[in-house]
Amino acid sequence: MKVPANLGKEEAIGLYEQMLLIRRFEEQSDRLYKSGKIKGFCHLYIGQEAIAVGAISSLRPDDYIITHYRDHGHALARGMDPKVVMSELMGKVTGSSRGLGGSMHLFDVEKRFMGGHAIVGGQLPLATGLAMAIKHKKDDQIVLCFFGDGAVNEGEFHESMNLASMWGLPVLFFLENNLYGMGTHVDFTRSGGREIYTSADAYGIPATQVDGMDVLAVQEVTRQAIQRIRTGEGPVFVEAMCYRFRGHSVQDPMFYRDKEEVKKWEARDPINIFEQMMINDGILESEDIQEVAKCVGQAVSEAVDFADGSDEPGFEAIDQNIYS
Amino acid sequence: MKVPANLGKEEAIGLYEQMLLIRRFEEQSDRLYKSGKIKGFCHLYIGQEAIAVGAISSLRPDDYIITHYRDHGHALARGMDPKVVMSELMGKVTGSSRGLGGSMHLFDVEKRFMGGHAIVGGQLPLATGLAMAIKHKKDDQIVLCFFGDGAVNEGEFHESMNLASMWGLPVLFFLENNLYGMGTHVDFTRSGGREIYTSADAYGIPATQVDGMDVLAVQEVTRQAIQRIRTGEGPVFVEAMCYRFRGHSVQDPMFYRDKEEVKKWEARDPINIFEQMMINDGILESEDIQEVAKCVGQAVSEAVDFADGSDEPGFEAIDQNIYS
Amino acid sequence: MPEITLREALKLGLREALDCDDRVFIMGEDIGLFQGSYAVTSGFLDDYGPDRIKDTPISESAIVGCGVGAAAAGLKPIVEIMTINFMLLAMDQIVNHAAKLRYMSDGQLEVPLVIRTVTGGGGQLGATHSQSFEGWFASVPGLYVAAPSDPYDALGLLRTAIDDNNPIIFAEHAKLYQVRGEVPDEYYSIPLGKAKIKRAGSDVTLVAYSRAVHTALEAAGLLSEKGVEAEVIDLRTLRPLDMNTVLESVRNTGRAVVIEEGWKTGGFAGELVSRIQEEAFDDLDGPVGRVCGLDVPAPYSGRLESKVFPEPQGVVNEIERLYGL
Amino acid sequence: MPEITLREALKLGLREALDCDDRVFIMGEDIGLFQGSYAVTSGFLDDYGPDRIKDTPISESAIVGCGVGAAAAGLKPIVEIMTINFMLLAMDQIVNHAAKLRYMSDGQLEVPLVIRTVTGGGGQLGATHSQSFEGWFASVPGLYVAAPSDPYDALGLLRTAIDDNNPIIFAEHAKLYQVRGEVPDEYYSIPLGKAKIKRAGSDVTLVAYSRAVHTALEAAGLLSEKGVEAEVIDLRTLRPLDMNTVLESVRNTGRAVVIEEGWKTGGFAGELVSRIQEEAFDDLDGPVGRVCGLDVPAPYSGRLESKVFPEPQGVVNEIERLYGL
Ligand SMILES: Cc1ncc(C[n+]2csc(CCOP(=O)(O)OP(=O)(O)O)c2C)c(N)n1
Ligand SMILES: Cc1ncc(C[n+]2csc(CCOP(=O)(O)OP(=O)(O)O)c2C)c(N)n1
Ligand SMILES: [Mg+2]
Ligand SMILES: [Mg+2]
Repeated sequence: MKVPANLGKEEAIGLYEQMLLIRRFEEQSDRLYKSGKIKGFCHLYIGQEAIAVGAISSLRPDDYIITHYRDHGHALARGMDPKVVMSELMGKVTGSSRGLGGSMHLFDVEKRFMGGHAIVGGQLPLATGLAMAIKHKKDDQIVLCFFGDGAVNEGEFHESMNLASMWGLPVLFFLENNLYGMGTHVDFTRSGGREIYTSADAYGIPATQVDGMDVLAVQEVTRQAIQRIRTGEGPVFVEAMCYRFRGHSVQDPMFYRDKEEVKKWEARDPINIFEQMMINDGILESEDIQEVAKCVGQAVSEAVDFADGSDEPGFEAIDQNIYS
Repeated sequence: MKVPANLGKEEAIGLYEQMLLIRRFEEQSDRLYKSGKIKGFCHLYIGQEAIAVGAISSLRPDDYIITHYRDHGHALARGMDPKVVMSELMGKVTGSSRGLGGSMHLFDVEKRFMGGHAIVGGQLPLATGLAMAIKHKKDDQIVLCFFGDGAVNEGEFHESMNLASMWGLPVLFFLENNLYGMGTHVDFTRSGGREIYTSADAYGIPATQVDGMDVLAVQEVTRQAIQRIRTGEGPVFVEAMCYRFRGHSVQDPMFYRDKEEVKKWEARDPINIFEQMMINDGILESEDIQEVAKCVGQAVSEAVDFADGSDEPGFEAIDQNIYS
Repeated sequence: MPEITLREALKLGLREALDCDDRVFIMGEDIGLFQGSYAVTSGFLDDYGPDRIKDTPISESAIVGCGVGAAAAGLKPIVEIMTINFMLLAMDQIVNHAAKLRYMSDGQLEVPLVIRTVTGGGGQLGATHSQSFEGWFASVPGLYVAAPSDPYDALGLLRTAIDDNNPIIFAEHAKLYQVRGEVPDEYYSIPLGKAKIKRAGSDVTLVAYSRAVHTALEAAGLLSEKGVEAEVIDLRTLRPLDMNTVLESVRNTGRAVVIEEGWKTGGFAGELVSRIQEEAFDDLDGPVGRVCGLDVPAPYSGRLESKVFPEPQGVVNEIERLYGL
Repeated sequence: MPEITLREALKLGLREALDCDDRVFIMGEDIGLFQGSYAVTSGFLDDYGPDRIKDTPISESAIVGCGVGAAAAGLKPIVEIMTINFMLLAMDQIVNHAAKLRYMSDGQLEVPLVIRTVTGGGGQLGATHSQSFEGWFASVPGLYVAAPSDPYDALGLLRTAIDDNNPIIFAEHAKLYQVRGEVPDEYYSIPLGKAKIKRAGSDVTLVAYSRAVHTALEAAGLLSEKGVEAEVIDLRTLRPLDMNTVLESVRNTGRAVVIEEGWKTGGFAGELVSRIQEEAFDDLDGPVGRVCGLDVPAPYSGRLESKVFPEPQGVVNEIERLYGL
């Protein structure tokens, strides 16, 4: 892990703050789920913060992002208002979709955050289509498409990679390999071995692997990928190795993995690592850390209060926006 | 092209006869379609005979075969009675499915010919399932699964390759790359380039390419593949390079390819090549060739007469065999 | 007014859209170099080039999904799925994505996507290639479904479908491309959800769409010879569904038969029957009838296949059976 | 008779099949190490090992297709698709392959395949995860569809489904796994296509399946307080469909309401309404009613979601509206 020479304090604080915001937000989501204020399925992003933050911080505001149901982290990293996200999680009228979408279906189209999609693999063709539109309009945005190691085994992964490459589309296929799809380890699901990024060969897509616990490494790899994509050379594939610290969803009793494995990865907590590194390198001081923690704590509790105090949607919402 | 030292006359005649039978049968099918006796879609195998014959002649009788809608060649190479096949093409009660299936849906389950499947890519999961059954029963048959270059782009290709490899199943994935899926050249459909067999890498499946116009080469490659599969080492992938001499189906006006290309490939006619080689090597004499031609001609005209003279199915067939 | 075929009407509508709106492009298997498997897009690749007329690999799910994504980003994609049978491979993108993005984003996204496809049987293509799934799509909130029966409607509905900002399944019957009819030179369009009375009559109402409209009209001819005057209603779109026109007619005739090519059990005809009896029960002289496809996979044999799909005489018989006419 | 939950009944049936027949194996996403996403197969991997309890990658189409292939080669696969929503990705293998192989091969092949899946909404899982597609499957010749509402039926039908040589969709409602009921220790099974009268009554017939049966029973309770005695019929299987039991009841009561959780428009309820009015028109006091899911994608909000699925009071209201009872 190396700190780039030009990393300024402000930027470091930004990255740290975003990661911590996600962490605290998710811890709160966990509690709120358990107390019955968040319902349905709720998939926490704890442990993977460095990826959303590293990758999304490399985008322009007019680039697109699309992801799966484990989307809170991506949404917050994109700058969605925690109040609005939390309200959606609680099914309130102040939520990003007025409570119609829920945790798995977050959208902020103004920020080009194109959702939260709950069908595994379903966002991959959509990403390809967004990229088609960019190319059609001769624009130079890119599409950042997140997905998991489980999604790689859906046929849509194959079809989308092929189309995107065939047509030279501006997509960054970003795999968050947290080793598990629900309870099934990648060793039981991918015949080609753990190095999933090698799949991209079959489509002539350049691919690379990165340590997903290192926000700066993720950022660097993403920047390079984007640079290539923006010049019109077609898609790039990045695999970030990471780990889901919690269960698949809040309800998951985690029969399928042992505590040792979890501990081993927790020792590589992306937030701790970054914090240590910044302090060791003298970029941040412990007051900075405390200051960020305070801000983040406040933002999260404001979000919770806001959501908690908001109304549920009125019945008129039930059949609005089915059609235009 | 090399003739193996141990190729006997009888075997050579067998291969030649099967290829010629397919050729003459298909020429007849073409005429019968144009005269309105065969209906629906009719996909001729002309030009690809060396593949069905080379590959299927390497099987044991208890091995399974499954293929797509361009299935007449495979059916005949498996030893299905031309009378029964032709009757099915003409929708007669004497057909393999009593006229219910038609040209695209040939079955002879006694011969372990598991169909004729008209949905592109649909046979790939089925093949994987057949192989699962073999493994479950601890048997040592294999499944020979044919498909085209077009099918490679369906998600089911990806899913099936992955599953078969993951579970070490006894399938030979046999790609007949005739360069076109309907009117679309493989250069416009596969991002990874023309060497489709390299796709297999992503699944850890050993793969090889073979000249699909050379029946002996196909046979040899298939034998090697089968040997490996039968010992329980999991699937193998073979890509046979070939060319469809006729249109996609009988109705195809072929706007999309030029005569030069067709001519170039016709010069490599698998039947002519084999004939020349056998004569040059002194394995067959021209009387043998004439004798085979006579037999084949007779078999085809008997098939046509038989089918022509057969009845259409009675109305009772219409809802039998929907359920057991 | 010039007489043209339904195929020509579609070509007109597609060319018009390509000519007038840069956001429109067409994508599908073999629509370009091959000239379209039902020749609807023949000549298009030459005229519009590969950026507007996109031949795709055989990847139905990705094709539809790309269309959804491109639509969500502001384009107006027209996706061709070669036949409705192959839409089974794209079901998830259609039902879980195209139909739901607007709702789940509370209107932040819209999906102005047209999916053209070929429905129906009758070509001896066998069980996997002769199906009619438009009724399934018509049951999905968030989708529209059009199924025109003649050139005038085909063009008028296609224009509306392309203009509209919702995903729509545009189902063209394989056996209707050569149907001829008058189409005005002046611009017109047909709103979604407006049925058309194709023939007036006061004895019995026949409700149909797509090819079954022709069956209904032929049946009406046969009935007329018996002195029974049938009113024939072409729904034109299954969703939105114009029950008003249907109910008005049934209130007048007191009798109704729904004709649909797909399987009877669980077909969309059941919806129509249910609505009619729910809303016009007291006006009915007897039960509402259904003349539908047999509940069998389509056989290849021509002899058998001819028994599978609704026939005019079958409609006549059903009316006699139900109403003694 | 011991009281057990519906989940336990399924576990019993599955274990029995695994114990008695080597050809049986179970395959699906997260059925093994994860212990099953609805815990139906919990403990199975330990007891039967990975050759009988196969965790799969997330590849719905291949999973179902593998099941079809293995069945065609003589095994008895039980495939679990985590929820019916994800079956949209396997539609082609189900409809074009599982359902058609027997017919297209004229009986040379058979597909003794059970596809277990979880249907329905009510868990605030949002639009993509709360659907009910069993009606679509019930419209496909070549498929059977079972949808039990209580532990007794779940076990009895599962036994028959596994024994049977046809492909069957076995739809378990997400909200019924904890339903308790008596299940005898002695072996029994329930034939497909036999509805059950869950409550006798002579004023109105309520027809339902799966979770809607409980809605119907609750409605019957409310009605009874008003002096109206409802007969509640649980279809148990949608295909084969036992219309005899339904018609017999309707002929007696003269009134019928069909209750179904899925979308009203184009739902399977339409089939039932059509059949009832086709075959018992003269016995009807008024139109046959439908109380179904709203025609909307399911909203996440609990407040809104509670309005989407049929409620007992809605049934009571509909009966009052239609029949003045
Ligand atoms: C098509 C489909 N199949 C199954 C599911 C159920 N499911 C939800 S998430 C998930 C695991 C996905 O794993 P992965 O892609 O690795 O993402 P992660 O949860 O690890 O972030 C599964 C099987 C689904 N939502 N959609
Ligand atoms: C799912 C699906 N999509 C499209 C079709 C229409 N179709 C039939 S054959 C074919 C081309 C297949 O090409 P390939 O796999 O290369 O086989 P070939 O015809 O060359 O033998 C297409 C597109 C189909 N039958 N099924
Ligand atoms: Mg994962
Ligand atoms: Mg080909």
